[in-house]
Amino acid sequence: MTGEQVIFLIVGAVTLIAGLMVVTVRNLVHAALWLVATLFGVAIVYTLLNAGFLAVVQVVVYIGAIAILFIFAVMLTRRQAAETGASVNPNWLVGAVMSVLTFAGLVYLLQTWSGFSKQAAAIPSGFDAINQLGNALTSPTGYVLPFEVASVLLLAALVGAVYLAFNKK
Amino acid sequence: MNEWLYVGLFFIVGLIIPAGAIGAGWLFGPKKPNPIKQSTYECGIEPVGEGWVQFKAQYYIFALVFLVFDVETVFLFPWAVRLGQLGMFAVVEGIVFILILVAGLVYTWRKGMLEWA
Amino acid sequence: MNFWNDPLKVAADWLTGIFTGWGMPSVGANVLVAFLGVLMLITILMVIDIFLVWIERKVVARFQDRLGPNRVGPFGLIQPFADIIKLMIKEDTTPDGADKVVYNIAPLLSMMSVLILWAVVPLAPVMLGVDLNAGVLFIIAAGSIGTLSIIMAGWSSNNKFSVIGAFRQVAVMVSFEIPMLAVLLIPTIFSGSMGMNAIIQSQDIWFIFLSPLAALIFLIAAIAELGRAPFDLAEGESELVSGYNIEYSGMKFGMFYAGELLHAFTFGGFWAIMFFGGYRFFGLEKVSPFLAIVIILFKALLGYWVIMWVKYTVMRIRIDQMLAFNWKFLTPVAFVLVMVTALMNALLRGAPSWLFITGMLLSNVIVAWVSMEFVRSAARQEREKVEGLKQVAEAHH
Amino acid sequence: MIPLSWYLILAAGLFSIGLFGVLARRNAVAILLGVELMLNAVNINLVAFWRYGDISMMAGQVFAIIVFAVAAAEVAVGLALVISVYRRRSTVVAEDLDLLKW
Repeated sequence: MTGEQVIFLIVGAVTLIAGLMVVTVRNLVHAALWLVATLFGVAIVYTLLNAGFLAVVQVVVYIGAIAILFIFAVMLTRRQAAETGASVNPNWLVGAVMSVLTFAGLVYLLQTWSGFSKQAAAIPSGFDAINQLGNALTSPTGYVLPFEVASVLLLAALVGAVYLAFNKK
Repeated sequence: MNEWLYVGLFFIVGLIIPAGAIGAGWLFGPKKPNPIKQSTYECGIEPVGEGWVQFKAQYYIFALVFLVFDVETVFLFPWAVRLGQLGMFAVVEGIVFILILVAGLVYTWRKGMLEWA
Repeated sequence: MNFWNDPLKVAADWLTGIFTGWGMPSVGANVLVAFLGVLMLITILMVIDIFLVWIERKVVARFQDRLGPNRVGPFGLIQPFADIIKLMIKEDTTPDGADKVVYNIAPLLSMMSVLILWAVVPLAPVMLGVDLNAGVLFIIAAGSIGTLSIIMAGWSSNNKFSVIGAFRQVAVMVSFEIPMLAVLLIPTIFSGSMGMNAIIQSQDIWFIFLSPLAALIFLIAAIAELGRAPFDLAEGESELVSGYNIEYSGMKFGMFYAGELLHAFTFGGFWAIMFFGGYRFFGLEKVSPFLAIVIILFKALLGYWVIMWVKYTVMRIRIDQMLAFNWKFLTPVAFVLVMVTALMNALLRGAPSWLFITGMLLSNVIVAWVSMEFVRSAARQEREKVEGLKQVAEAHH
Repeated sequence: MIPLSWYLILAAGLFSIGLFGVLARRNAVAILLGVELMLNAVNINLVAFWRYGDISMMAGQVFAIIVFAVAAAEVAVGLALVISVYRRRSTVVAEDLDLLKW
């Protein structure tokens, strides 16, 4: 077992445990903080996949913005500090069975695929992922349209969210 | 060897050293708790009600606008890296992107959401 | 290669030799050497941090026409050590009803978010730290962790003031991250890379001469990010009795305090890297890495001094003024500047360097002037409105 | 080195955990947290396929970036909906929002 594999196993286990805590913890601020731990684990997985830029973006966008928005929303939608009532609905058992089945089904489907235990090719020397990404996002033959549409999507989200949440009547 | 390994070392050492300092403080400091010392500090007045107050909706608006701008500005970095090798097309593309972004800011501004009301 | 020209490599080779001599696998030895290097750097940073306390107190004393610490040791140099001993032997209290785990993790994260910034700081041409190709964004990522630590500290303390302080601070920090991100695009555009070392290497002309407005916006955003005066309303001694860290005592408070000082110094360093050529100074950095380190630390101290100068000169402003200043002035100006810079960069490509500098400088001046005109007309309208109200009020009397 | 299967299993696990959160939690904010986990699982897959496929094809990374944008938009609108509902009915429990059932 190589060092990289050990790191992956530790990080993967921590990520999954933190993910479980997100969906089971009662206190929602704690759930949001566990979400931060999960997302950080995912960022480390990106670095293992040699996608450093995405790892940094993951921290900036998810931990720096989305997690904070979640904590703000929790603070805003709460009467008492203590949560009242059950944290899961009566159908939680069905949900658990469904998700276990989903996991089993996904793994079964994947392991029938021939490329399942593929090994990564070495990265060619001088390969600059950010440069390539910039090229892909800006060249007319690349992904210009998704790039611009993403900006429109975010504009729509901003307008919609501002209108929805804070329409003064 | 992955360069991120070194960054990971910084994370680990960056946690160990402050933890050591705090541990030393815990070791040398006195530990004589009493109820008054442990009540929350509100300038000497008895704390009233809960500590976890419900807070102003305005904070959420700023976090919301920030989220959208954050994501979009991060997208601009690969564009900025490539800009030196690209022609006018890419520049115009980036400017269109930023203008769409600024349109959101203008909307929020005109709706009066940027006021601390 | 001798010690004078590349001390880090010589030391690393020497240590690796020793460790492999003990029968360690070479990968393990490399990791161990890297670990020791990081440990050394962070220890040195903590020592610098201790002296920053002294520098800060001396400088503020000069600004306020006082002497500052001068009793313990020559020039009061031993004073910070006395402070540390005091912090260490203080009782570490935890308020009732605090969320213990989160409460204890927050100061660690706060300090860590500052220390990891030094992973990407190039100290000399041969001491690059980690030359990440996403170095610029790494600053923002570390800042996100700092923001999170403030929320954690404020929320877990079970205190109204700390919650209000934390949320104010976070609202301010995230708001000013936008203009900071936007102006960080400008060195990226000029150098065609997000790596710190590439940015320094491409500064044959310091970027401050190409884009002084960007440097100014970066400084303002950095001060807000640090939560220092005039943007220190989270601490607001008179209203919030120190804000998010109110319930912390002893060494945990010390971590927040030391983190803030080191953070300011670090941002002085980043200001130097982005706009003042980092470790470069008329080729002196090529003489020896030691000289390069002295240069970058000196520049960082200069940046730190500017931040202190602002802190002790300008008074605190209200949160609404501050957020309005950010969203209605700084952010639009920063984005307009990015657009203009991208356009000018494309237009002036291949032009002689004097033309490039003049063009960039001129576009900066024009952007600054136009935005000041906007502010002036907005202020005029505001004043007329107030005057009109006054006249109405007088007519009533 | 790490085979592709490990990443895929990690992603599948994270996706299932997110699915459980979406199906089982009562609080609407917690449901959105579950959706975040699912989106992250998708992103791990996208980046893993980029790394293990043709590395000069940036589609995987571009898709991952678009997913970031979609996640941000989803959180912005989703939480705004939750807050809007909270202001009208002062509840964030998903089951209580059953006006459309009648």
